[in-house]
Amino acid sequence: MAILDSIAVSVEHATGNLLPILHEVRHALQRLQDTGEPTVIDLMAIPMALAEESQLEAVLGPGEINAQLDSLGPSEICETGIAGVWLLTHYNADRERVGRFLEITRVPTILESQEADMRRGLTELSRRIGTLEADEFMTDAMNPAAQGDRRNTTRTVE
Amino acid sequence: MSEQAAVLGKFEEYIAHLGERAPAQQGSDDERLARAKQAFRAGLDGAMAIDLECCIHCGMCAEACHFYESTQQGKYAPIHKLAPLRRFYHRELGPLRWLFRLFTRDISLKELGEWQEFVYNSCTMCARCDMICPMGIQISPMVGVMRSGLAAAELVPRALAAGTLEQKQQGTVFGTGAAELVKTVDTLRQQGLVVNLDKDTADIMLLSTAMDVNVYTRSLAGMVKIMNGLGVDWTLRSAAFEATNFGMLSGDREAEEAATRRIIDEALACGAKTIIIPECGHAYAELRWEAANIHGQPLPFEVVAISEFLGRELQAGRLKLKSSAIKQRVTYHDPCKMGRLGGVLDEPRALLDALGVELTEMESHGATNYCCGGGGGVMLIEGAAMLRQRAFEIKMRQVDDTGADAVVTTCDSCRTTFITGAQNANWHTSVESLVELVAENLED
Amino acid sequence: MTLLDFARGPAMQWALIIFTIGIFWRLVGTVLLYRRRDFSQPRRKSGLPDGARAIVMRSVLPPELEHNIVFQHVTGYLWHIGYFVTVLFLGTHIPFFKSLLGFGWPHLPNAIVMIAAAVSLAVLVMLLVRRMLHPVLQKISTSDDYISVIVTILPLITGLISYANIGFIKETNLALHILSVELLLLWFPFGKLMHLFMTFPSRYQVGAAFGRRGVKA
Amino acid sequence: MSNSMTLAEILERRGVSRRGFLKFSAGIASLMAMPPSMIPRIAAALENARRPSLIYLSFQECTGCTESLTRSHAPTLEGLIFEAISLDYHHTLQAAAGYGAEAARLQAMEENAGSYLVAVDGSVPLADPGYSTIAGVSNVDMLRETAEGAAAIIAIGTCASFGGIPHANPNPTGAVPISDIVKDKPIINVSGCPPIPTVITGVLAQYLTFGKLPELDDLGRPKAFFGQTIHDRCYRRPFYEKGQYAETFDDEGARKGWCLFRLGCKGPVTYNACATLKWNAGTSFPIESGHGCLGCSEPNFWDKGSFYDSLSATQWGSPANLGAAALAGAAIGAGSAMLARRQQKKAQEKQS
Repeated sequence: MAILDSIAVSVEHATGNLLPILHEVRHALQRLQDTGEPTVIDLMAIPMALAEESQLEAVLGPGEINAQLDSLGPSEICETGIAGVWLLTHYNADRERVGRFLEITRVPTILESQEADMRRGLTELSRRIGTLEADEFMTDAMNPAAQGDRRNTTRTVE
Repeated sequence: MSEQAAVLGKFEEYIAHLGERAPAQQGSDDERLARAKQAFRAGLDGAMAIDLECCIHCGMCAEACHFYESTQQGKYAPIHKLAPLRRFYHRELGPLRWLFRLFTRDISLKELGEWQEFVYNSCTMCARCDMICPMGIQISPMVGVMRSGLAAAELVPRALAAGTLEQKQQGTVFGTGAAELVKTVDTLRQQGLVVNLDKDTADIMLLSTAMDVNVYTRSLAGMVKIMNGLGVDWTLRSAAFEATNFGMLSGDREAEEAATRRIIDEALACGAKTIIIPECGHAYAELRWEAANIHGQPLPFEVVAISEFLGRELQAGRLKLKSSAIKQRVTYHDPCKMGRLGGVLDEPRALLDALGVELTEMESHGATNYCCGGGGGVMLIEGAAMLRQRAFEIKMRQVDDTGADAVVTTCDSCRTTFITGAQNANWHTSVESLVELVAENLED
Repeated sequence: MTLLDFARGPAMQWALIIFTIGIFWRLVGTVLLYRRRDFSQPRRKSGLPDGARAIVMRSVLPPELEHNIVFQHVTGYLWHIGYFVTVLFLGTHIPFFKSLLGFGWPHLPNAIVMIAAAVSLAVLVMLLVRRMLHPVLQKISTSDDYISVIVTILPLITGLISYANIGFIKETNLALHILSVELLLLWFPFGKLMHLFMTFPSRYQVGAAFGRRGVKA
Repeated sequence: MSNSMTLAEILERRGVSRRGFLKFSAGIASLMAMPPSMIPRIAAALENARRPSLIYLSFQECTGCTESLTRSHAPTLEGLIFEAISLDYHHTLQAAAGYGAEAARLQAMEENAGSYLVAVDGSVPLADPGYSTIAGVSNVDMLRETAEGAAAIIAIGTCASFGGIPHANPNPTGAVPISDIVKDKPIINVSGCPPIPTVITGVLAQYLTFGKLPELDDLGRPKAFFGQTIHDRCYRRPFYEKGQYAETFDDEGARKGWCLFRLGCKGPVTYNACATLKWNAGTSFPIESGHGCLGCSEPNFWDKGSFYDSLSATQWGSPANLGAAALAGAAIGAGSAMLARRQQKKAQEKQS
């Protein structure tokens, strides 16, 4: 397949959609500061050449926060070099890109812990505490002498 | 100049009554229309067909026509003159005739009647429009076909119809037959000129016209004097001296061919090797370019206009002229049928140059010359008087622009139109005949 | 069979067939008509040099004739050149000629072609209005003149609309454009558009005829 | 999984967090080219959507659409969408075969009478029902029988939507699209050969999310995906506007990624979402990889001349007809000229 590779395809900045998007981001950022209203831009819906996508990331630049979400495949949620401008990229289990958004907000909604998850978290935590307490009861009963060095006991959870 | 004007006055009066002798109408309307169509069908040919096929009605031909330019009336646009012929062609001869017949209306006698004004009164067939048409359409020959159609339908202006009838029946023009010729020849002989009349054989057969015999006798005398001076073997033949061809002017093919055949037969009879045409435009167009076709084969003799002949004699060195004899500033008017349609452009100018004349050309001269307005028989149609005068105004402007005192030309019709035009407009530039000038300035 | 398929398929096929039949019918039917032989003594042996010269030089008139028709000449050539530049050098037209003739040629950038098209359209519309108002043109114009100019303008208008993507959706615009070209092809042999072919023999004839008599026409 | 459970319950059962559900809704919104602001609404709608049953019938097809369906990179399709919809019958994917499989289909039809979806892949031969049968039942009968209680029918691929390749000239099997047979049920045509995977799941997701049929264009295709042409959303469009075209597949223009109009691209007249959703998980689409669009989502795309003849090349027939036309024209012309000459000769004799 060497022949195909030899055809160097250079894709110029063709679509010209880069600048409009950056202007839209700036307006959104202004709105965020004025009214606090967040904005989400779906980058998948806007045709851009390969080179333009990388240039967009270069213009916004890397930021301080790079969060990784592992659910139904990995997702990267990172704040760009411009505070308040977040780049979210979702992948599915086969590491195929599923969604790519620019979110102009204080913190992307997906980062916040969700009600349902927290409720479930609550029940899960109380269950775990429960099991932990049950372990301590069993050891006290079986081996009263070991009560003293509780600190370094490693327990395997059945 | 005044003596000429007096004689011309008498002649004009003659022309005024010419119309009364026009033939009465014979055919029924249907016959006349059928004959017109027959004339169209016979007159049209492949070259005209291509011309009619590619007219895009851009109207530029009008911008070259002196009748439109002077009147600014759309109806005088040259291509408009061919409207009936074009419809006839598309209905009867064109390749898509079966289709065009559905969408193009037929021609009618009434319409041909209306077209008389366009193909006679307002058209001298001067072919200036042929020089401008972006499609290269030759409108003037097709106006000739239109005239042949109208003639076949007995729709010729009265004066031309009368002239044609007279020439067809008596073979004479303006009542000038052999007897009148002999009378003029005798007067010339009394002035000491040797006039060869009816020699059995001669190298050159000289032609004249009724106008020369009656009015411009000095032009005839000039030709005789020059011929004798050149010592050529020439003769006039009383049986066929008339160069004017009313059949060609009116479009009556039969009359045209009869008059031309008479001249050809006479030339063959006297074994002439050359026919010289006097100062007459349409005669040159007829005899130089059409006679052979009427004869049906190339003519055994050469046909030359007098100005052409003298130019050649001058260039051959046989004709010697006194130069600087004429002081006036002069401009030359090319008769359309000699210059644009005949190609006789250089010889007259060579003659004027030899006469040492200071010639300034008009803006439109030579092949793009403006017509004087009287050619093609229009001079004889009194209905066209206004049109002629308006067209003549353009010619006057052109001459005045050159600042010349005199206009030299070599055609009776032009000359007459200039004289009458000048009288009507009180214009003082004089008009001279080239032949008379040459005759008066021969080197002894 | 959408409108576009119809326009690109059978309509184009029949338009070209009728166009071809019509053109050869009319050309051959005219050229083979009876031609009169001229026995008179010509001043020039062959008509070729004068005829060929007239084909080109009739477009360049002597000043005394030209100064009356400068307007017609300028507008005439302006829109003709604009029209042919648009038809022959627009990038998307070349494949049409390539499929018809088997070969193509380089094209001009769209910006230039669009200017040519716009100028050509403006001049054509102006000349159509002039044809209705000018005293001479009113007198001599026939229905053929009006049909021919409308049939010539329509492809230009639909083409510009299709390029500018206004009006209908793209397929309908393109279909209307192709249909208007087919209308032009259908009308071509029956109207004055035949002057595309007839002008050259006609100019040749006037050049040869006048040349035969020793005059440059 | 019985049909009573809602999607949310299923997700919980699978241990997918709410955040994961938000990501899934974002993916669906992007998939259906919905405005991102719709994500919360989609999430809410998805949560309590009932699980529709889907019967997938494959008739005269090449299994390309099924391949495409399973390649869909929509969020964990295998895991989730199918969980969301109970794929009760797919004779390529299901383990059961023969009467067992048919029994499952009939059972699903009874249980969800009136509310199950029928997805059909492939055209139906009418010339002779025997051309394509499943378990002895001809396609046309099976389609009519299954369509009886269906809530809606999704025709997947150009074959089911418009007849596709089997329908192409000369159409030996008398193949017809589904819409020619089923007249009384709403039909969603998801055309394309094959359709973009995400478009199939997008339509399913839209039905799942909003519980009703998507807005359709005049050919019955969901406007969300077939509302615009490839040309409208093509990233090479600026080259088309400037008139910069690739003349061959490896010339300077092609290397520079110029417009492929002159190499036969049918983008301007083809409605599909390839230019935005792209193929192979957003990697590329035909034009981006250097080949013109074939117009595979349009009816009769196979019969519209060569894929490499540009739109302006037109199908004007062959030089032979034009040659014949020229000869015919010339012959008639010559004939008319001869007739005219004879008339003229007669007129000239009478004249002189």
